[in-house]
Amino acid sequence: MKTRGYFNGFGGAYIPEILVETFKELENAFLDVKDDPLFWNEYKTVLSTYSCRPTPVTFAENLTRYFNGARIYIKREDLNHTGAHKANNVIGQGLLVKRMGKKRVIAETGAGQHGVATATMAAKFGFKCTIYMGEVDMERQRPNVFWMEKLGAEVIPVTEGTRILKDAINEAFRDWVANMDTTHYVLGTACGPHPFPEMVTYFQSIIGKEARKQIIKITNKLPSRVYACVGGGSNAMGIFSGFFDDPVELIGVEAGGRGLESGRHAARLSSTDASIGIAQGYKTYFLQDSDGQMKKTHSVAAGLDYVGVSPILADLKEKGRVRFESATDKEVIDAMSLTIKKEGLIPALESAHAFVQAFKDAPKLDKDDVILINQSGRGDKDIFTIADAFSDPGWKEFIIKKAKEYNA
Amino acid sequence: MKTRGYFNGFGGAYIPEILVETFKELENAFLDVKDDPLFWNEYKTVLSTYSCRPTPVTFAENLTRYFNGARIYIKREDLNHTGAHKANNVIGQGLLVKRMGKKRVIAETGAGQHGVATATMAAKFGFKCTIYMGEVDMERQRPNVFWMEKLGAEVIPVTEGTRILKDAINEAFRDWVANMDTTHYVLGTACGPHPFPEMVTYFQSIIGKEARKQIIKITNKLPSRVYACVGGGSNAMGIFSGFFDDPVELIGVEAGGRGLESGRHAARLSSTDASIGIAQGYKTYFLQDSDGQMKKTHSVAAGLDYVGVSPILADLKEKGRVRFESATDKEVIDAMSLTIKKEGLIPALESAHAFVQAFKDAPKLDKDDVILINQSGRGDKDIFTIADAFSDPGWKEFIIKKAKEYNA
Amino acid sequence: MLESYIKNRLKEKEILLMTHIVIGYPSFEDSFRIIEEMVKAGVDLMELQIPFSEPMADGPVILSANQKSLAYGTKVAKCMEFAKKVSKTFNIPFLFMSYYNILYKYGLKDFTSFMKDAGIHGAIVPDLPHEEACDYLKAMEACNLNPIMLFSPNTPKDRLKAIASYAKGFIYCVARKGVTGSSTSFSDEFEAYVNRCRKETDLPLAIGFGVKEKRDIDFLRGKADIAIIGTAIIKLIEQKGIEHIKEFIESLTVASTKQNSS
Amino acid sequence: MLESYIKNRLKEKEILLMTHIVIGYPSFEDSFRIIEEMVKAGVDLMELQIPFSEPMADGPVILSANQKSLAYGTKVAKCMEFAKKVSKTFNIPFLFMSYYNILYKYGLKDFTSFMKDAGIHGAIVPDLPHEEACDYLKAMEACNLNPIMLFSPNTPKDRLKAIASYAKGFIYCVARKGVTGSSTSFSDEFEAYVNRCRKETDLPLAIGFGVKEKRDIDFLRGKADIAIIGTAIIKLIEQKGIEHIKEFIESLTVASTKQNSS
Ligand SMILES: Cc1ncc(COP(=O)(O)O)c(C=O)c1O
Ligand SMILES: Cc1ncc(COP(=O)(O)O)c(C=O)c1O
Repeated sequence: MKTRGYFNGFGGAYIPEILVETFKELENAFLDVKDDPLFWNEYKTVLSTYSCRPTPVTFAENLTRYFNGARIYIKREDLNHTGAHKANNVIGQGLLVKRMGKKRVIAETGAGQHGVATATMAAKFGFKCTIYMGEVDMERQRPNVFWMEKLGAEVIPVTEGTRILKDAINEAFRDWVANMDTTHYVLGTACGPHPFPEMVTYFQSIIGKEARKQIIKITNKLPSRVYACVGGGSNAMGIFSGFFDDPVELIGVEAGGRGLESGRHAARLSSTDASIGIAQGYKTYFLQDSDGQMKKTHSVAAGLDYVGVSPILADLKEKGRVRFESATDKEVIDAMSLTIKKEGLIPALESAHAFVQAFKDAPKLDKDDVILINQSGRGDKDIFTIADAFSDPGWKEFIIKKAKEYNA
Repeated sequence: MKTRGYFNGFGGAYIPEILVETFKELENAFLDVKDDPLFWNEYKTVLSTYSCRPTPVTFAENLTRYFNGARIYIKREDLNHTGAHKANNVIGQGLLVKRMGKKRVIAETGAGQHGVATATMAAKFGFKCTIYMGEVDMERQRPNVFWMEKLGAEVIPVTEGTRILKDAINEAFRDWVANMDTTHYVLGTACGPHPFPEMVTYFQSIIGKEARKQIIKITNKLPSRVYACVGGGSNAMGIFSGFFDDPVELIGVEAGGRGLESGRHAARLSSTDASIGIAQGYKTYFLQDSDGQMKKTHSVAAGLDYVGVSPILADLKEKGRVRFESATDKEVIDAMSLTIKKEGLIPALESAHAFVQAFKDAPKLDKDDVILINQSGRGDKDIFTIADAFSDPGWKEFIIKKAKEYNA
Repeated sequence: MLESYIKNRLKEKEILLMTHIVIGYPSFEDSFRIIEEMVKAGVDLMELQIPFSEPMADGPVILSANQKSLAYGTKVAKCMEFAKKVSKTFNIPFLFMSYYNILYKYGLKDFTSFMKDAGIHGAIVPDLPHEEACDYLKAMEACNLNPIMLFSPNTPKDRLKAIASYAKGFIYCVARKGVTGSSTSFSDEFEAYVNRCRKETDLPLAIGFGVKEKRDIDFLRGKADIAIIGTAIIKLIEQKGIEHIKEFIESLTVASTKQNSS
Repeated sequence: MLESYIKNRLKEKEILLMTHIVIGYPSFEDSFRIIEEMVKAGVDLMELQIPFSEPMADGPVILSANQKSLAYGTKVAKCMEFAKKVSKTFNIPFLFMSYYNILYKYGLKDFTSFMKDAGIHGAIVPDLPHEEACDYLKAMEACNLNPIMLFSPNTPKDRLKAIASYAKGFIYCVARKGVTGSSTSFSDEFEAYVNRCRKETDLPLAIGFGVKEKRDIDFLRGKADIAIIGTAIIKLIEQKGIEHIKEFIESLTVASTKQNSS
């Protein structure tokens, strides 16, 4: 590889020897297109004809009034085809796969959004597709499993380890080391070995590029703050990257799960529970024990339920360029509920984390301040989780009835 | 009312006396904005900042290759906020409601899309909201019921009559005659008493306006044919209206259900089973018996499962301007499946009807021909129906397990 | 002539009573018995509703009666024959009530000829505003039948006048917003409404929607000419049985003859 | 020195045998017994895997052994003590095998000092390409330990040479694509791969991944210096028990001493 992809010591490519050539090829393909305006144009064209980029920025008038502070704007990645920002990354990698001449793609998925997006891209581009998904996540994101299968992808349940996102990543790597000649691993977030963090960020940077222009056009100024949830970090990197050179505070919100003190969370940069380590091919802050064994994480949002975090964000945290906060499961359900009722927007559980912190900050800000939240995805996929969170009796009754039909 | 809204004898406003004033007010509000470019601009702005208009036109490259005939393009109404073209109409009516100063909206819904769209609009605009939905439809579109409730709407199951769309319309009217001072009835399709057919068409015409420009820009010519499914007729009127003055064949596809010969369908203009009548406030072709009693209809797609049809379409049918076809439930599932696998697009069951006919015609057309299909909505909402159609074992197992949790 | 029948009758009674049934509910036999009881109890006129699958203006009780009658197999032709029979049997005026599609599908001319032949005096069609009623009005006119037109509390003055110009027999004043069935609070506001109606027509005024007990009729006495009871009687039949009709109706009309009022 | 130990041993045996265990699986006691059996059976060297929660390069059998060992409570410190004990007890060279995070978190210098002290000869770290290995190589060097580097079938010539320049003791040639466990079809192509490796290094070549039976070892004899058996033995223990190890290993190495081969 031409570079090792380090960001002040975070990152790198800790990969088995068998994959070294594959990564070299991938890095080359990426470097080829990275500064090629023609490629970027092709990328934008696909996203604007197949998905609906540019996605709008919506003024949340009712929430603004409700919190009576900063003016709240929302970048609408939920309007992407397949319902999340994940579409950007997969279309980008899909175009690279075509260039590399490979015929099969694999991916891990947590929330299922990246899996659905990859399966969709594979259908469109004519690739074979295998998706690895932790058993726990398959349970909580079942509708997405169904759609991946209907899209022609093989969904392989991962029954090892904690049976969530990180384990799915391991399994995808295990597939890749056997099949790298025909197969590209479409990693879904700004993590993993170089060049993934940089490459995924590059594709997701379209969010920030658009958002910066849009918010200035609408409000005539830069936002005071930009909020994004942080799982692996791709949507956050995507929107933040539009504002790195601006005097804009950037806030990444991690999964606080049952609360930081409970230990049942996935807060890597906003808690003191994580430490620097090397796993899944890269160096970053991990939630690990003193032996270096990865800990169990927890979040109501499958897509944030991850032990590691983008090495670029780890660097930005240490530099103080991005502030990191966490939101608990309960806060998330409340923020989601409020957003649905007040604005008619249904953020994904992942995205709702960003809303939590924005809602905490908004009342303390000036009415002149503009804040921007990245709504990374839509919450349709979360219906089972949300119905459970609300313990919705109508829903339960419906499911019980449906089950009876199936049992009959 | 200034006009009676007749289209060569179809249409009219057969309304109880108590509603006459309300319709006058509504017609006036509509006439006020109809030719006002400022209003249209406001309308477009809301749709482009809250939803993502213009929605793209996507080239279906794989389907084109597969059918080896006309080039197939798809207008992507599925990318609208809330997942269907219904968003256009509700936002338009919502703006009118604001002008009229009313504080509550009611709506009927079949597929649930119009209900979700209305509940969403109500949340955004701060209206109270009640949605009427047939019990049968509540079963088959349960996720949408859940979201309507979370959006703050009251969803009232309609247990009368055939317990589907038409019965929900009756109930909405029953609510309206009691509450018209405070309440606007957001009718969801281009049916019902004047000015609804014209007004809903007006709002949906944004689809055709955009689509005409886009397809000419992309292909340098007009399409040979434009396909849309027909429930009440709003998405069809929306896209067709862009091409009325062009030499373009327009094809509306109705629900063939279990087949026209079975009698279990909702084909009003493409079968000989319907006759002219007056119900639900307007005159059109209805599926009725010789006494004038409305018949039971059937479709796998709740949104097409309706006895009446837009009076404007009835007129266009008689004039021969629009060709009407039907697609059976089975054909619909197959076309949907194929579209998912080939293009990574998930049309709603309703929309998939249009695909069926396009797929029948495409191979017979020239490679030079361009055809355009309106994908009126996305199929996420149909997961329970589709899983059942495929008798998906993984899904069943999941539901049974979920039910056990709830029972415990 | 219906109007003169009513006006004559009003010389004897302060307020007349019009009742309503859904034909074929609970059965044709019962429909006949119900009418018989009503006539015995002194009802002055009756509307016979031909059931329709989409009775948009009706509330849950009448809606359900429509649906059940249809579910038992009621056909329009049979309803017509039934109406003919009762109008020949009982010596009060009968009116049809139905939604426009029933008449439209039957054929307006055939429908009105039949009515004439059967001795049915007029029809109430709640989903047919006069602007859509041209053919209907012509056909009714041709057979010398009474098109009963409707007023509603929010109908403006000019429109009341226009409606009245098409009406014959009497005017059906819808007492309030809403559908049939729920109760109406008869108030000063309501009185003002009736007065507005009076100004625009010389036809007798019938009040329907929510009239359900003696108190309501006492209120209407002196203000309106006819009280219309629909839902209340269907409920009575469903809850207590046909044999209670007479007693109920007599209890309503106690003190309604001129000589008894003082 | 490991390299000379191997080269000396190769004077007596055509091919050496390196076996593998996951420390603490099925238990520490069993781990000890397994080693004992292996040594008795004539195994030439052994890798002791310190279990890691994310063993990315391992297939289902070793993966599960890692996870179970951890689930039983295995800690790194205990693994180190265990390694020290066996290296003091048994007279063959032992190597650590683990993923880089284990060494990194322990502290590279502490880790290598301990190894030296414990008499562990070297380490295999499958997720540490030499470009990321600077600190590790320095620490190993400082303690005079053998960093076992890996070749893979798709490693190009230049890179083989580069890797070899960092390697000591021997080279671990990954036999094929994929993770540990699934079987490898040893073929002409494979032979060409080994020949490519030979050209770039004088170090002994060990072949791992998918070596599982006598046939495989017979194929490797004369081509490679060391055959590595991992998964096959874990399976054997799981299916038949520790008491079958000796018999199995002896069956593999039959005819592997120089004098017996003809
Ligand atoms: C909607 C949504 N938002 C956010 C995330 C978290 O990923 P990332 O941090 O890479 O944006 C996911 C992951 O699945 C997601 O589906
Ligand atoms: C996605 C979708 N398409 C089409 C329809 C049919 O309605 P219309 O014919 O008014 O477009 C519906 C109705 O619910 C719908 O949800």
